[in-house]
Amino acid sequence: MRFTFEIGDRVRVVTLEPRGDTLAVTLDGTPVDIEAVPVGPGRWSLRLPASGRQHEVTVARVQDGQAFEVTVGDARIPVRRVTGRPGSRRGAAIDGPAVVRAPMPGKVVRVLVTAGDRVDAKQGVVVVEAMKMENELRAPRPGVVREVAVREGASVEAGTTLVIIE
Amino acid sequence: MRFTFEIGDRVRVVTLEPRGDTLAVTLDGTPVDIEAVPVGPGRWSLRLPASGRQHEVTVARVQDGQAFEVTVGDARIPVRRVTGRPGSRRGAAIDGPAVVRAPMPGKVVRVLVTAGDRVDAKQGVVVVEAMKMENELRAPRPGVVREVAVREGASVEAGTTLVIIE
Amino acid sequence: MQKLLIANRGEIAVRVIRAARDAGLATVAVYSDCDRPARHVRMADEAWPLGGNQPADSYLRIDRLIDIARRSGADAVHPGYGFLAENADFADACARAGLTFIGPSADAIRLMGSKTAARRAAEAAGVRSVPGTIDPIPADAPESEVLGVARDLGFPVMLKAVAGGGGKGMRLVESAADLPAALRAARSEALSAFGDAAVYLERRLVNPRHVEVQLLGDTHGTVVAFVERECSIQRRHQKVLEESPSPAVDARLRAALAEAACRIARSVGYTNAGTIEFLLDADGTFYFLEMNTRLQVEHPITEVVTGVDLVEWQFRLARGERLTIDPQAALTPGGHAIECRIYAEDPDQGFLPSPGRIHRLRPPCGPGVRDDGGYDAPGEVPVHYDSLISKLIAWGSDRGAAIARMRRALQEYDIAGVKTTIPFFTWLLARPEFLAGEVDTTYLDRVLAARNGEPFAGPCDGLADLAAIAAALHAHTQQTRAAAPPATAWLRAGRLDALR
Amino acid sequence: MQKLLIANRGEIAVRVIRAARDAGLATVAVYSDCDRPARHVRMADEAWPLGGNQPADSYLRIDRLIDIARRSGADAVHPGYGFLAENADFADACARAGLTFIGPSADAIRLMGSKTAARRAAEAAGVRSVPGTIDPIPADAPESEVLGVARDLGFPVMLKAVAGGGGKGMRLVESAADLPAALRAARSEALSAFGDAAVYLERRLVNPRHVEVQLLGDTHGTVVAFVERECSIQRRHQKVLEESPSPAVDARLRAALAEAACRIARSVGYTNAGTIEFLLDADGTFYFLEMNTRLQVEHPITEVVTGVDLVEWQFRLARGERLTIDPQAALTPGGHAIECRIYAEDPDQGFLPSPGRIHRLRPPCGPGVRDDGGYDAPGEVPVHYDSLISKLIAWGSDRGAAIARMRRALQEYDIAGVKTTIPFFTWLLARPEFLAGEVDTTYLDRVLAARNGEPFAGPCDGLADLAAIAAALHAHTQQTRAAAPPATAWLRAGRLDALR
Repeated sequence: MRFTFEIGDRVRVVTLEPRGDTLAVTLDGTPVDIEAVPVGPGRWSLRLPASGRQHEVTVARVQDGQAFEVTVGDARIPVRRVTGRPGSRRGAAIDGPAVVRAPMPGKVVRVLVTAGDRVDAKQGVVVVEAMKMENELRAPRPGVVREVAVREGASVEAGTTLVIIE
Repeated sequence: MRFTFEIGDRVRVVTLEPRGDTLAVTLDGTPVDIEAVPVGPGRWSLRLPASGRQHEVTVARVQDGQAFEVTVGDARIPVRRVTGRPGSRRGAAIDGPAVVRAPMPGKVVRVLVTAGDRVDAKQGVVVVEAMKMENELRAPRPGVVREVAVREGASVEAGTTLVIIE
Repeated sequence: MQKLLIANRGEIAVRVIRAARDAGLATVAVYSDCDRPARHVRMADEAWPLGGNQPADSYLRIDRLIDIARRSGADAVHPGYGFLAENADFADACARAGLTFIGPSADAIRLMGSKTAARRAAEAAGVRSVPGTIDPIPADAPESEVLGVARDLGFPVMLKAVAGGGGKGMRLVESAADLPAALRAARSEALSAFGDAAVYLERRLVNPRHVEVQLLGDTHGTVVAFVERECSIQRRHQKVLEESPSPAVDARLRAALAEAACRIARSVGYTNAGTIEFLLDADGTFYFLEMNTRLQVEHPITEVVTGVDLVEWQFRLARGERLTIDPQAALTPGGHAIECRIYAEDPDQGFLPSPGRIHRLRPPCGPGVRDDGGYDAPGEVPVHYDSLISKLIAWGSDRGAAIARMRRALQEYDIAGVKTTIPFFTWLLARPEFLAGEVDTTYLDRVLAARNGEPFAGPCDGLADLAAIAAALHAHTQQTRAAAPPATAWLRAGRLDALR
Repeated sequence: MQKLLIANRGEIAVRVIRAARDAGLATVAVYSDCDRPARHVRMADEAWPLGGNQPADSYLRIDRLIDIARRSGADAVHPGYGFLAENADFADACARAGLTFIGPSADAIRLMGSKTAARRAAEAAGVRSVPGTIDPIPADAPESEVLGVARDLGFPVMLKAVAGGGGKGMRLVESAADLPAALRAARSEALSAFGDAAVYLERRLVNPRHVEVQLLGDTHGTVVAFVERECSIQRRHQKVLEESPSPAVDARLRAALAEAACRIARSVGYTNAGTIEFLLDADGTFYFLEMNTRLQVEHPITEVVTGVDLVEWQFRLARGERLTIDPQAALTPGGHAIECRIYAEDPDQGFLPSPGRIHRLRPPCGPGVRDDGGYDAPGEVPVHYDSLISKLIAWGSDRGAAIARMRRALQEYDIAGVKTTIPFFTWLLARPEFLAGEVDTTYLDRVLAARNGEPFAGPCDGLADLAAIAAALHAHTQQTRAAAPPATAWLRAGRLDALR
């Protein structure tokens, strides 16, 4: 089985193939000597037999489908699964539109962009007041604002689409 | 739905009947005003609205089928489900043979009973050495020893039948 | 005192229930609708519904709390912190209902609750306040008048709510041009938060530290002060990490702070637990800032360095017992303690609250570590309240040992389902300025601004390789499971066995 | 010292890994086959397989441990307790391999490991031993000779293994008639446990207490003794609950015990951590019993009442640092501490070991509570080793406060999947003799015998009603779920909603 992931700005390809009672692992085409022991739901103890290095890792799906948060020791690593047709753009991420959603019920205090604006990753796009605090929501990646779906003053529910970036 | 349980030496009958979004509960025929909120797998917060009393309870099945261990606060309460045909011996426990099994791998050091012996509840029947200690296994209830299934000196696996009491 | 109603939720309710149990008191929890399955409810002997979810509909409902106390037969009430803890009307209502209010008198709450009255009380007791306005500036005072006062003090000035607390209605005003907008904002915030738009002005000290003194007072006139707490690590005027003792305070200054704090408390006949907050200038001059007439969030670090259980003493003092704590021992730090406030917030999204379901929670344990938490797993951090999950306290024989322990404990902390401030603390505890103890109340906002949103715990390259493999294993397990419903994730994963 | 190999498993491996992390040392765990997913393995920076499961095939394999140390680049080894902790050959092997052994010298282990040699050393240092044989009784000494020695001492006598420890090869002999059988049993047990059938005899004191003194010694000749630990609560010669200080020891006796312990340790040039065990007679006379040349299970109670991290000091002393602990402070108890050993055992089945899968584990937290555990959930208590899950330590300003905290902590402890000794401790902590501190080493066996298997936490009638309802809800949820596979128990239960 073949898995392609985007981590930071790099793409990594992992294959897992059953071999007897175990799985053969490759990373970017190179066989990896690694021991993975499941120790709970979404939790593994990974060990590199050559060095003895041991890492407890947890994997949690953070959105429907393609995004995971992986913790390795105390590092948190966002991982995005890429499911492009093999052979088309091999290993490259398929960048669909990025949706900025309200993370909790609240009120839109300020909208900082308008449709057509070019935004950088981490640039603030909307300020929502919730839990008695103003929270600036940021663009998850660079792009162009396709749509601003709310007005200032609007009450929003958790999950409401605020801004769409392409 | 009707449930019959043996707790200590008493039998209790609980019924649960859907009524709108909630369940109507009776205990031994009397309606019970109780609020049960699930707070985890096998875990409930029970509250008696009349008195405000609150008890966190956990329920775990301890053997296949009919035995549960229920904790209420720090009390541990063994509960045995009775599944007799309704109408036959209403509310009474159906006492099948009781099997004393090896709780872990070990060696049978002494057999304290022979077939045909009458035993009391809690009477020692077999001593198994395991985890570097001698452990006396006791009869779960009074009865007559139908069969002693092991000899002294035998190595046993966890779950091996040692003695059957009728 | 036999049965205690805890008029609060979350970790402080859990903390007070533990203390009540240690003291042999029966416990009555109260809860809003969404808190029915909450940890504090499940720990208590009794639990009674307040209804509602918003604080105003639930934990702030004095009428319902008094009614529940009556129905449950409770004879004492602990308010925790926040909610009604500094509400004199609640203390009065308890007294009228014959309930022992675990805290100071309603009069003391009322007096010190007015920040300007408190400043006058401090001055009267011979303790410097931060230079500023003596009287409240009423809601209808014209801007020009306020501007004149600010000019007299000298810019920059701090604009604060008279009825304030917790950074609400507070504004830093750099220059005269900024004053009108800041005044409007502060008045409006103060009005909505406290029902009182009156404000006052203080001179802005240059990079002061926040140092505070915990007090206990009995009803026989004795007041004891404890080793100071350093709370300069603040984000937008909110404390996020506290430690005791302060790296900036020596035994002489400690004695002077304690003496000043006791003088103020005695002058107003203060009883039970309270805290006097000071600003400490770079030259060692300290100024009275305000008094908190309740248990503070950060009280455990004082407990850990002095061995005194402050909540137990709150019970005893409320019963009229005499303070028997040796004042010299209370001022002698036994080692060093640090507290990190573990919030359900995403530090990589500007500390955006991250309420929701906690799937997994394993607090750190072992030597020198204390976790005062309000949740277990599965559990739900509601959107309606402060998102504090737990306070993690580390103790060591000295500051370095306490920091090392805290790093170890943070590494051990396992929370899944919500984002937390743990990665932020891991970063902070490695900052050279923090390690040197050279911080002030502006430090954190400055360094956070300079980081400009850079993630706190991003991928190192080697770890990213492992993350990719782990994600693949997870996806593989999930996909395989999909074809065979009855197996749980765990069993299925167990069958996958070791890879080599 | 940069990288530490921990030659142990379970809670003590976790404890040492925490201390190593606090001290900035890299950690190397080792594991038997069944321990691959164990907590100590997952906490360490590196993990290396020993193979096997039985101790003799795994944690007792000196050759493999030394090989792993070499391959991993570890430069120090901590043996924990049990396994190889008191094995002089292991200490020698570490030294030969250039590894720092965190413990006393191999010579000290060897000397004090012979119980008769240790008794001679104590006598030479001017400390009374329990009256008994000076020299070992060889394996081939005829019964008649042993009987003569026993008659000279006076029955009842204790028969013990010279190479012994932990109650193995130990027999109480009430009369001459019982001696032959007891001698055969003790010799055979001693031979199989220690490879040495030599035994010795001690007079049986009348209901003595077990009191012990923790020591630290540096390589510069300084030895410091700590506040004593009371360990009289024993089941079949195994400690199950310890406390510090002892309710039977005053400051004068404390000083005398410390002085005696230090004298013995100095006379044999003892270094690093060790413990001298005494029996304390009803009249206040104390007798040297034996020395444990390692960290003890119950070391945390000493840490909690003195603020000294014993494992950290083990590292420092092994590095050759000088002891800088104030001897007077070490002998001054700061409050009171109790430890309960939480075993996977079923107290209602004669403390039958209850290994297996831990489904749920939430240790207690909050003020005055420390949990030193070796497991998390899901986790597996293997059949091959001691079944200690965790050590729960409660601290209070006095003994009553510590007991109250311990009861609260036991109530909060949530372990599902295996039976534990928690219900037993809840019972014990309410016994009037325990509350009065009036116990001796025979106390627990006597009261357990008198109970005759009565369950420790049985149903009260009101709770049984609740249990029946809860069991019905559970069965209902399970049955409903069976018809709808994809829902988890939790979600399904959530849909059941509140009952009224």
